[in-house]
Amino acid sequence: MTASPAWAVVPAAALVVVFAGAAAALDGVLDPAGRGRPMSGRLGRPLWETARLLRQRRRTTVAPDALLWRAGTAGPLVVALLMAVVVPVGGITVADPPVGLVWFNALDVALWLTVWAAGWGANSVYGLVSGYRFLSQALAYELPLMFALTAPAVAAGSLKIGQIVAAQDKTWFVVRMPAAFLVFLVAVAGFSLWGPLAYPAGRDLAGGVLAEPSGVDRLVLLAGRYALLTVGAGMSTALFLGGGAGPLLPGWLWSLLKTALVLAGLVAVRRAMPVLRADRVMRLAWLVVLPVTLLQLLVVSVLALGGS
Amino acid sequence: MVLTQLLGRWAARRPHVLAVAAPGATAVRLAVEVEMARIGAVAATAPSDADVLLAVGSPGDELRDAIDLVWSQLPGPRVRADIDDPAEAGAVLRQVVRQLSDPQRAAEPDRRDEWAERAPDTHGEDMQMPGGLMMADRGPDRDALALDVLTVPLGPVLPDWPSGLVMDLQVQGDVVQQARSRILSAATPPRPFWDAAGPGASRRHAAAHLDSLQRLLAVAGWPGMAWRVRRLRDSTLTDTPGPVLRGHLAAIGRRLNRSPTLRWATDGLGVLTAETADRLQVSGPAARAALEGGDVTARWRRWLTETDALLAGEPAGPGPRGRSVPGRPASAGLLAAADELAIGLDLAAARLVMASLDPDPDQLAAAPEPAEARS
Amino acid sequence: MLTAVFWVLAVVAVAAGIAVFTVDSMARATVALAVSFVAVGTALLLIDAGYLGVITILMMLMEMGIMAVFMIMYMMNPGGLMPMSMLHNKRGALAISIGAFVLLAAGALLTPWPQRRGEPPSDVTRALGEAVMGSKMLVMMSVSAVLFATMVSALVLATGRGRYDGDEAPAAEDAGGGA
Amino acid sequence: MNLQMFLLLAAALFAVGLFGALSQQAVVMVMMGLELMINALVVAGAAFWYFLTPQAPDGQVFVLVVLAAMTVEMAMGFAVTTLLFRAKDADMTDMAAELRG
Repeated sequence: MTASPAWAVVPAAALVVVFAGAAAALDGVLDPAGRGRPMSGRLGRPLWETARLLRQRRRTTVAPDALLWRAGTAGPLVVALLMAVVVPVGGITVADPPVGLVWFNALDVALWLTVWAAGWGANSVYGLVSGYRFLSQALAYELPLMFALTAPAVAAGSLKIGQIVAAQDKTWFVVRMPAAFLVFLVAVAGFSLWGPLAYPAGRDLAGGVLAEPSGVDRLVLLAGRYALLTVGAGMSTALFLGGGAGPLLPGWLWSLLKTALVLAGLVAVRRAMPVLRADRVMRLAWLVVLPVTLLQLLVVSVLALGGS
Repeated sequence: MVLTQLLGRWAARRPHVLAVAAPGATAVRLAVEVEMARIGAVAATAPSDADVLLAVGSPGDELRDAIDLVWSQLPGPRVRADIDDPAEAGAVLRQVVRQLSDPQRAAEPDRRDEWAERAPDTHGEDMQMPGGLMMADRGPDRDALALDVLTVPLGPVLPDWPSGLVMDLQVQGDVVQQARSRILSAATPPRPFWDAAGPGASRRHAAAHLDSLQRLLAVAGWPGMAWRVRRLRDSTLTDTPGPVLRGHLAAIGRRLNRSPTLRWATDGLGVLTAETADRLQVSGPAARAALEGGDVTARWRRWLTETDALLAGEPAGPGPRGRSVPGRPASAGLLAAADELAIGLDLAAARLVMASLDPDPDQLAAAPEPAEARS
Repeated sequence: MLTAVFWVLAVVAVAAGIAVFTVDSMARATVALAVSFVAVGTALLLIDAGYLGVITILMMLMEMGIMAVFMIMYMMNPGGLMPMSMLHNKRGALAISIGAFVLLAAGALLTPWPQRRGEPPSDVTRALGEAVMGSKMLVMMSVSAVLFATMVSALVLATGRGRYDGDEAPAAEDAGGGA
Repeated sequence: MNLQMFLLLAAALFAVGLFGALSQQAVVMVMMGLELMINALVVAGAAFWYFLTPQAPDGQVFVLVVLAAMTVEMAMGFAVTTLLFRAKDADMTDMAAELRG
């Protein structure tokens, strides 16, 4: 794994933005409301929305905490870009620190405060409630996520993402730890406020964290959601799907292909089911998912001991 | 300049429309929804999300004030229009979108959020609160912590919410402690759209159930499915043959019944027992569902079954919401039940319960309001 | 270069720390404390303590998230809409803490610290992991026992009525939803 | 960078935390002061490890233990606050003083 010079953050960020835009376009294509309309109109949805939001004014509310509000709305996008720093594309990565996996984890925890602040700052009931919805949902998915992240680290014997990818040269980790892979994807949906875990951005609360921001603020928040999905998909490729491993094609292309595939799956899942309330998610997470993830970790550890 | 025009054109390709319907404007609302789908407009989730504000039907004074307040909250560029005739929905919407793409709109002279800056009236000689806001009061709760109680009105402007309904809630965090619902009046006493009698009544009642179902699915956060049901509702009101409709309905029913996540969201929620239904004079599908478990799941299943029977040609009952007696429309009992069942639930669950009972505002705004509700 | 980065982080950490006690709003105080921890965690990254730095950031952000819940539950005026001071005995506290700083700083600067012995191992995190799982296993076991005891006693203290006694405890599992 | 710089940072954080812990009324705010003081310990511990005995892992282990202590402090703090709040409706230290005896 080659670490890149500092300017590599620019193409990395551009890649995230392109993929996030593609995810938004795919979401437009899958939306049944667009059925019967020309494909160009459906594919262009991210463009129309961006134009709309760029033209729109930013608004204020009664006695907002403007500082926390603006920082919170920008937060998800910033977090996604910081996460992207350690996500490898083929053999290339912006940085491959020895604790890359913990870096990823710490950043997803950073979303706890930013999403909460985005809800809190607007000083509206919907925002406030949605901020707390996110925290309660995060309490449900975070611990399983941590153990799901631990599994590949244990199997590879390293917290360095480059080494985790390298350890999958024989078998991809998804074969050895399917449960961890699944939990990871669900958690990605969770911290991206996406699909069945879009509870903090629920329509029943007029959009939740999205209830108050408009214009550029809204654009940044929406882009942040898609960017988080993208980075999550990229990370799942590196941790569980062998990174750039694959025949014929160059490694970076394999990485991008796998990422696109996972991302498409994440986008599609939104159409397949309703949103889950946090109390239900909490019960499932602590009573079922957490034991399963721990069991998975045990299996992986035993395998790792046997292998060494 | 070219860029502004391009932005304007692009922005108007997918306008976000906030349609606020008055009670009694169901026919106009349905026409607006059809036209919005035709031009590719999206239903806005909140004032912050909207480019266009449509006042649908003829709202009474209080609802008119609410619409004015919402108008001041639209970020802009923004357009506002009134629609009171189903036939003109298409023309109005197209005109509105033309106005929206006008670059002049974007240059609305430096509008400020007056609504956010003005201090609401403070009552009497209470302490002057910052921004004119009241501090939260405290009250007992289930964990004996006496936390802050907030008084929050849900509605009248909320996505997938019965027209003109206001549910005044007292919440601690997001747990409802008290709920009291009322319907804002319309300018003219409305004729309930769904309560048709005569030859077309079965179709009309089936469409009423489908309208309720699409609202429930939207509240449950399943917009794609809600969209399918909405389409089915609209074709039910046309002369599409019954067997075709039943085929679509069966497909939808299979998806819903097989969705563990939907079952999970609605099972055991908001149980309306037969006794309570009796006491509150609830009849119709909600009362019949009370015999099958009485939870939200039982109610949406009941809608599916009864819609299918109605489409198969079964004669229509007294009304989609049940039997109304003079002075007490069927929806009055549903509204009372929603208030009772909401207590102790979080906001999301309370909204699901309301959607699963789905009182018809047309009926309620038509009825003379009881004297005590005025005080 | 690194030194300059360190000083910037140090100033941010201390300034955010001071902000915790000077801003009106509890929400901002919580976030300020989080910022202080993030700055300290980043400073640790400068001295090869990668794992410690990142884990500090991780744990403290999580803690501040939880803190946000409690703060709004219990505090009057968490948003700081009413300007008010929550200080008491400000002057005494200020004197004591300035005294403490002078003492500690003098100690830090004047003590003849011993020379550095050896270089950090090439993989610091691995060394830490091996220590925790090997020579320092006992420490970690006692820490985990303490953590477990804390969890139990915190629950016992915070729960008003027993979960399993008396009239059916209403919906124990929706504690999160009802925050 | 050298040890003295890190220790200065630690001293400053400790002093700020001490000020908070001594001057604040709300229990939650006092806890924030304690957190800041522990934060200072983290800085000092890591600095001692890196600048004095980088070979031995003890310094790092110490910091880990401190972090664990911080969590314990927080958890117990919240539990006690909840208890106080329910029992006496107090979230201020002055009011809690009456609970003695």
